Amino acid sequence: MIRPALPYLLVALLAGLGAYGILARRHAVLVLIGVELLLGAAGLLLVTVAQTGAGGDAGPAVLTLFVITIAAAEVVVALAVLLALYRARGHVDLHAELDDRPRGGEVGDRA
Amino acid sequence: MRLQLDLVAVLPVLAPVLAAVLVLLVDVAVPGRRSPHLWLGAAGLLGGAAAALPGVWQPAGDTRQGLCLPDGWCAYAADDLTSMLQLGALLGALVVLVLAWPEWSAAGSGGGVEPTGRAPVVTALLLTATAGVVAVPAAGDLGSLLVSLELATLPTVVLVALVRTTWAAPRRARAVDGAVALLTTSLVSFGLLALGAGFWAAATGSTRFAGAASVDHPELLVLAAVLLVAGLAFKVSAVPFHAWTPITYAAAPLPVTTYLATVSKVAALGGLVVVVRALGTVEGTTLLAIALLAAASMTVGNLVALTQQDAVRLLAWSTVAQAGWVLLPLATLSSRAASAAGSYLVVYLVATLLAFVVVVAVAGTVRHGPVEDPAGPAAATALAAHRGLLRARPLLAVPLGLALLTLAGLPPAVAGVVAKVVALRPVLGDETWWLAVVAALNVALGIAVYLRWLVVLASSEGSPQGEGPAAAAGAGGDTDVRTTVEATTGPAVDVRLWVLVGLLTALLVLGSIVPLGTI
Amino acid sequence: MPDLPDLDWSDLQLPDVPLPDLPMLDLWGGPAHWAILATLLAALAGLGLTGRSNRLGAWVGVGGALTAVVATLWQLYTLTQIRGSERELGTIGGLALGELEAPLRLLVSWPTALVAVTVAAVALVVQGYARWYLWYDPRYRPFAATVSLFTAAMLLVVHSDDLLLTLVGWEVMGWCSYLLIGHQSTRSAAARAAGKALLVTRTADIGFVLGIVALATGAGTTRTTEVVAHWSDVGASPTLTTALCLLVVGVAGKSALFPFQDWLPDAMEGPTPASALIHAATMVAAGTVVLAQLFDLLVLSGTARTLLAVLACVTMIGAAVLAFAQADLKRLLAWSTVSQVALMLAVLAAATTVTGPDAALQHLVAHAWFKALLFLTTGWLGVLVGGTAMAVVTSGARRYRVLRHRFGWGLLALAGVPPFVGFFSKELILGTAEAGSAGAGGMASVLVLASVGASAPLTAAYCMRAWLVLNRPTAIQGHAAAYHPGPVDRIDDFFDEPQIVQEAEGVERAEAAISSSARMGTSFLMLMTVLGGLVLLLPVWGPQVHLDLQLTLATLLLMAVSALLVRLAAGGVRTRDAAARIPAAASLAAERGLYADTAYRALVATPVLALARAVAWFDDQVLDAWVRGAGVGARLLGRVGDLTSPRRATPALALVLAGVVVLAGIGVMVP
Amino acid sequence: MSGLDVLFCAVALVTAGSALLSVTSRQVLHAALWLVVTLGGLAGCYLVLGAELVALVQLLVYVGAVVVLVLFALMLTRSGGVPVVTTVPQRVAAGLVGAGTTVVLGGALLSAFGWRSVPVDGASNEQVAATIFGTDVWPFELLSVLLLIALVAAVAVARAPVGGQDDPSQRPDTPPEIEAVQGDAS
Amino acid sequence: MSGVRADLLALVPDLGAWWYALALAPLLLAAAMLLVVGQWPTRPGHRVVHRTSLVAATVSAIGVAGVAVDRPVVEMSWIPSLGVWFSLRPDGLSVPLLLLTAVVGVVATALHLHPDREVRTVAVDLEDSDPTAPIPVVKGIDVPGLATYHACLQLVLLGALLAFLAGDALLFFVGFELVLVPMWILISRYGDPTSDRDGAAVRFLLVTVVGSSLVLLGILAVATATGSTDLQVWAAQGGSALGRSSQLAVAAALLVGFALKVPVFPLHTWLPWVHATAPTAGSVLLAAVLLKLGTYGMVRLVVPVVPEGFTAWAPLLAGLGVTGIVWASLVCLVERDLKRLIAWSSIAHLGFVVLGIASGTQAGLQAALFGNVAHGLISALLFVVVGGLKHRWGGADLSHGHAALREVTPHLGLALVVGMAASSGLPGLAGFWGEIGSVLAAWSPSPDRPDGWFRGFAVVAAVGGALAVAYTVRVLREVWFGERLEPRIPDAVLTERTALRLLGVLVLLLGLVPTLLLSITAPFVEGVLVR
Repeated sequence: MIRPALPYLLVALLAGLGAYGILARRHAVLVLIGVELLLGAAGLLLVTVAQTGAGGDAGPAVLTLFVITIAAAEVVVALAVLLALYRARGHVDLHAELDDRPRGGEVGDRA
Repeated sequence: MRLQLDLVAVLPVLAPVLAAVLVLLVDVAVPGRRSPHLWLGAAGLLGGAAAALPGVWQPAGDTRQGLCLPDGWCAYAADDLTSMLQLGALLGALVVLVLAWPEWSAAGSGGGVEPTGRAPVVTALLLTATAGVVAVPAAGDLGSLLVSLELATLPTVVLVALVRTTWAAPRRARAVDGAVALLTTSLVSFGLLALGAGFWAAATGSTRFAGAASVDHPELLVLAAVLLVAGLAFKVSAVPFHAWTPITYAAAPLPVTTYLATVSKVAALGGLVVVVRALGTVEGTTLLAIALLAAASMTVGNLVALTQQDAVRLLAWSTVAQAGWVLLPLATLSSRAASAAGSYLVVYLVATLLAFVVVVAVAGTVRHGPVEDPAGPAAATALAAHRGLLRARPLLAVPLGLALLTLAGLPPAVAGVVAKVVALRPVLGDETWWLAVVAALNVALGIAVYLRWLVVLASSEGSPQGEGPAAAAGAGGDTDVRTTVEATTGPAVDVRLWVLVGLLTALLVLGSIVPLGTI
Repeated sequence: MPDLPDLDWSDLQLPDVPLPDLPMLDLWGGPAHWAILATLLAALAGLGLTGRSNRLGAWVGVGGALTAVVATLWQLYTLTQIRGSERELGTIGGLALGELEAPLRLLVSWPTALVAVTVAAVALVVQGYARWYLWYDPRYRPFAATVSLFTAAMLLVVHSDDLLLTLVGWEVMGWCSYLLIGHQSTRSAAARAAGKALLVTRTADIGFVLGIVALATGAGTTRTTEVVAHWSDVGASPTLTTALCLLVVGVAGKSALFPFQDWLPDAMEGPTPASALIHAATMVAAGTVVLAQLFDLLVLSGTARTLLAVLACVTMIGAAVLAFAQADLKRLLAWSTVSQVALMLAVLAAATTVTGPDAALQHLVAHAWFKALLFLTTGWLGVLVGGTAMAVVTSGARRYRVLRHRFGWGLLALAGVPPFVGFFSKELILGTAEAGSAGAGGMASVLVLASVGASAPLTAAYCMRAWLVLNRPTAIQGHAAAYHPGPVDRIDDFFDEPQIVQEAEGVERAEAAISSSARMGTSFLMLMTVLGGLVLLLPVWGPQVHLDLQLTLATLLLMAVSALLVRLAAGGVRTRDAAARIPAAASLAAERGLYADTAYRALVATPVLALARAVAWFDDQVLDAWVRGAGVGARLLGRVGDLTSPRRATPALALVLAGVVVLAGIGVMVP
Repeated sequence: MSGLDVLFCAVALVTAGSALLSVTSRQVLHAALWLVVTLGGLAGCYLVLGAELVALVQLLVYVGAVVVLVLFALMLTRSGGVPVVTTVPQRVAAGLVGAGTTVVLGGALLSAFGWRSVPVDGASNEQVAATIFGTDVWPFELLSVLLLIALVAAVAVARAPVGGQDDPSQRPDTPPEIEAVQGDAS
Repeated sequence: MSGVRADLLALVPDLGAWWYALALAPLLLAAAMLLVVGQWPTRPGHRVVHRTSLVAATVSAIGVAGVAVDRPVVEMSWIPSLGVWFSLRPDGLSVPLLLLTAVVGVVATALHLHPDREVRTVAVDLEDSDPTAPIPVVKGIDVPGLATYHACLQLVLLGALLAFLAGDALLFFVGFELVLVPMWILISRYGDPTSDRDGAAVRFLLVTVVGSSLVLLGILAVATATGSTDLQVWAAQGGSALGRSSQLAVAAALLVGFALKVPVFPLHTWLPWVHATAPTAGSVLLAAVLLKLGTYGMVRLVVPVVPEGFTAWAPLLAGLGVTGIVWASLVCLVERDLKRLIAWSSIAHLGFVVLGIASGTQAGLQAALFGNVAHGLISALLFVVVGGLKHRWGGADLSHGHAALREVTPHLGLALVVGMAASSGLPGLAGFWGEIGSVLAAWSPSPDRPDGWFRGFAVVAAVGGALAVAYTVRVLREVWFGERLEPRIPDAVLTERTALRLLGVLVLLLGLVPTLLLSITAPFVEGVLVR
């Protein structure tokens, strides 16, 4: 017997921390860590459901595995892109401007 | 439990995947070639399209199923709407491939092979992404949905970053920036999607979409739906998940932008349709979230598009606005709404493809001018580059005008009008008046957006409208005129582009004379 | 006072004359159709078909009027053959207006038929006269066409048995008067007078329109007889009173009653034939016709009657006084018209169901003859002496003998001297008013009686004054050179184009310069000022009026006294103009219509224009500003959106996450 | 509270604490290491919940592969050339969003499931295996494609000349690009 | 009479649905041809273009006449998935408007397009003007883009005909919107360059589109409730498929949408500017045809379809209508630009139409429909005159010195007088019956309307009628009267004269024999309001 409320609380907490991590960090890899926390929360949620509420259906558990694997694939591509970013810009700062559109300028013609 | 494989049904997905694998294998076997990969890719996409085609005409309610369990559930099920979306995605991808053909088959700097062996990689990426897109709307469970969605997203990130080595270095660096913008958003969105999947499972106890007729925790289901929608909405560029759109669109190579603006949306909408259909079977749930997203998207998208001075950015924001229209019918969570959204998306797809093809063609003519453009890369796609296009190249301007009118929903582009009708109908059936009024006002706002472009197209050259879009390119005011003048005598547009323009225009004209309505 | 025998009007009436049995022609439509259509088609043809030929235009115009005269005369005859002496006719068929019946029918009865004859005859005379008067006018053809249209409109009003048709004729007359008064459009005074006439009458017509609307909708039909029947059944009601008061206001506008009186003297800017037409038989008298048609309702509403009586009496007296002080013969006649028309309307207010409204129509007919005569003669004189100012026309009747009788008879008729036609009609009016005040007429009748009594000597006074001036012996003309008649163009043939110009030398030649048809027309009118009395005595009129001979004598006495006083006052004035005794300031004020024009400007025109400016400003600066603001605002918002849309990854992610939290929150909170 | 509850609380505390540290640590490397602890803790949670297979995969894939990758990336990017700490307002905002997430998700979950105890009755490993390779073979195969293409893509991007500071043309010794215009169809 | 009429009608060949081909195909073909021709390297001369266009419009007008007589019905499934039919079903409501469109179409295509002229910025100085100076040319000449211009005219006509013919709500909507783009081109490319034509064109398009999208909302709401887009079905159901609140909402959306198009106060501010800017033919079409789409829509899509909702809004609508009458008439008293002034007067007249519709009685509806057509003819006439004057004067500003029209251009002058007289409701001309009918109807509205309010409206409308005379007097005094003969301007050329005669005769005919029109619309009105 277990109280599912506990893992659910942890899910909420991890998700919140993940969100905080994503928003509070400048370093791209650290933002990635936030995302991992978010995914961890999702995994925990799925596992909890699989173990306490799915009535023996293996679906949620398998979904956890899929999420973990997808996350791995994502991380691979993400890190490759971040490396490229680092090579291109010399930093992995997510506070750097990504867009080069002009600021201000002409307002379009009348509406 | 025995799984009933039915590979013919799954062929629309398998064909591009197989082509992708073949491309990689051919690259291993015969390195250094460029064109064969593209031909293979085209074949794979065509094969997929051919496989999806029969599904379009199946009677309503029937599905082409694959990978079914004895209890009737299928991991892959494509009804007519799904097939239509798949067909659209595959053909759209084909258009993108043709659009990218010269670039992807071109030699690298110094005339040799691109150091990355770019042609096979980008082709494979395009094919797998398309396979993912095609798989999404047919997904029968959360797992398939998540995986195929990621399959549709990850390669596009890389496609944005993988640009030609002959490009100027700053421009290539910008492409990486664009990729980062897309990447971060997609990562976070996937996190949300995963959370949503978890909530879905928590609410229904199952990871399958079918059979959720009764739920123990409807509020969890709503939460799950919100999270799933949020995770999907970034792909369709709905506000507030849209921020990557203008950045990435402007940074990516034009064909990739085209892909993101068209084919990618099919995945997003496919996912939404799957979710909405699953929700629709549950009694008494409404999804205010989608309504809010739709309203915000079209309003913000149109307002901001109103001030853009660059064709690609304008199209980016118009994509945002159109995302609102795609989402609009889904707010009612009915299966009719799903087909309405699908139908709208198909029209949007054709019109946007056509617009991008013309933008590419115009940019090509500007690019070949002998003047090196100090105004930067924006000049080729600036609205100012389209000044006087109606006189200079009516055969490009008229299709573009038709595409824009379709997006705006104004006759003579009846296809666009009917699409708007289709999108609005469910909302009014539901009597969600506030949403309907917002949508109605956005019709006007949208027309204002596309009208700006049309005005530029129709304006006579050298007309004294100095304060208009002519100043778009900032410092390059003089250059604009020069490049535009070049355009009139500039190089001929590639035959492939003409074919694309012709075909897409024919589609729109046909759709205007005999509108499809809902699928 | 000696005891005089009691006399009823019916005692005076002519005996029934057996008429020969003429064959009834089976023509398409009725004579009323022919009269109206002929003039209408003459108007359209005159505008559209005559090309550049004045002669053709004249043919068309005169032909139309002639047809109308013949048709109306024929109509008189047919009426004798019809039992009940009424004839109904359809027109273009009923209007399909759903709940509201609008049969658009015509109705002819004896009084209206007689009025119609008068109208048509005056119109014919005016057409003939205008051909001469506007011989050299490049715009003779439009003028003739307009006169035709005017006639058609008046005939329509006279014959109308439908409030809508009445309104049609009513409004068309207003417009025609605009065109006629503004005929000499290069003169700004004419343009102004034309506009003023149209505006003042049309403003009053708001009341007319609303009155008609109220009556028609209440009855569910626009057919006048049915409207009358319906409201008579209903009896006096606030709606009826309102409607009638509104109608009275409208009539007051067209008939130049106070406070709308000022447009009419200004209308003298029009050519004299136009003045004759407007003043004699048509527009200003139309109100009389309409109110006579609705008389059965008018008697039901004391308020409306009182209103009409007050307006008419004020106008009657005031206009007569003003007429006396005018320094221009035409304006004198104009004011006299105002006064006389008020007289017609006053009798309508004074009449009761016993007496009926016929006295008003009889005076209308009488007035038509002598006023047309006076105007046309004045115009003739004006041509001869080069103006109609009192100072210019002095001795006119002496110098041009041919005019002497015309003026004399006309003025006598106007003053109401027996045996001229004016005498009969005035007596009828007095009788009606007296019957009213003695009977069920109430206050209105008393008021009218008093006013009519007062106006009679006033009328006599200005007639005397005019006559004295016109008839001043040439011997005492101090400086004849000033009045020496200029060269007068001579017209030989009515059927000629204006090409022969011969200078007339001497008075006789000058007199001969008038065309024979114009001269014949005025002669005919002159004749009618006498014979018209016989028309009034026809047995077809229905007033049951008791004639008070004492009153008649008293009135005549008063008139004589006032004429004598005028003669005395004129003595010693070089021009024999009694009005010269009036203080200059008062005289000036009278000439300017007691500054009514200034009052119109200050009270109506200026505020309306100010309001218009305010509205235009508001429209541009407030209403349109919202629309403009929407455009600017959208672009501004877009600009803001563009500037605030994230350029960096973190804000983009923040949007995503915050968006999800908000959406999820909404999703959880709102079921 | 049952024993499992207590055990879970303990593991959960470790997980939550390390997660907190991994998002607040000022040292990039420390943060990565705290992530290892968090992910390990999660694996512990899975174990407590009775999902051994998932726990193992978590350990293998995450702690084994992902974190190593992350560490490599950190080393390659040398602390990233950026300050770790963001401005206070941003952190406050981030905290608000995080707290909001926690409240919304936690509130929804708790209100739905309450505080009651339920038996742990997860699927057996055989069932999971059967599902992966039987029922869910479709997503599984798609996943394989995803992994394949992710690898190819990662290699391609990692090797691509991305321009910017990395570009040889930016160095002074190489001639500038001739065809310096933006890319699209030619 | 009726026998003659029957004999005449028997002469009309029974072409059935082919009448539609005759009515619509020439426009489509001509438009396509002219659009293509405009791009050829060797363009045909302006005469060819002009005559092609005129012939197409004339043939189409004949076709429309045939449609009006035969009234064939065409029904083809168009968008099966939405249940939309391509159904053309003329009835008593649409036939007059179809004929109006055909006539105005011929007039509009007949008029010459003139190139942009130099702006006469300063008032003409009499001292300098030379009486022997050459009179500016007003004959047709080759203007760049003439083919496109005529193509746009054809498309506008096509869209309007389609909208009036449509028996299906969505088809109506498509026709309703089809006119926008060509009209936009007409204004922005061929409009008055001194008046910010791009801005005016955009304003026109956007305002109309806001309106039409609201209309679309209403259409779709009704369509989903009734499950059909067939207008006959809608009218037959009479709103029974919608609840009261839905009816209110639908009626509001539709009414606001159409009110923007009509336009009804206070949504009218776009009209004067657009009219002042549009080329003459554009103004003619705009006033005579496009604005009619708004009133037609009200009668077709609101009155019978959501009667309850319409009843609820009717007092407000009527109030706005009469406010518009007085408002616009007041502005006309001080407006300096003649073309704008005519545009303002349009607003006033359409106020009467709206009042008639809102009264909810047969009389009101009949009057409104009559006023609608009458205004079409009158405004077309006036815009032909004023457009010609604007071209001749080099601007339509009243405060500049102009030669008195009565002296120098009698034809134009007469047309102006007739037009202004008709516009101010002179009986015998077309404008009268609609206005008086509206006032009559407003005085005794249908029993479910607050009759106190409506009586007030009737009074205001009557005052507005008097104001109309006031501004008419003002215009005629400033333009028609007077003694100035300089600067000389040429009188109407043949095309203008023909157009003016045609319109003038029709105005007169309708004024003299209103039953011609009323008898056509009566069956429809009875069908709508007697239930």
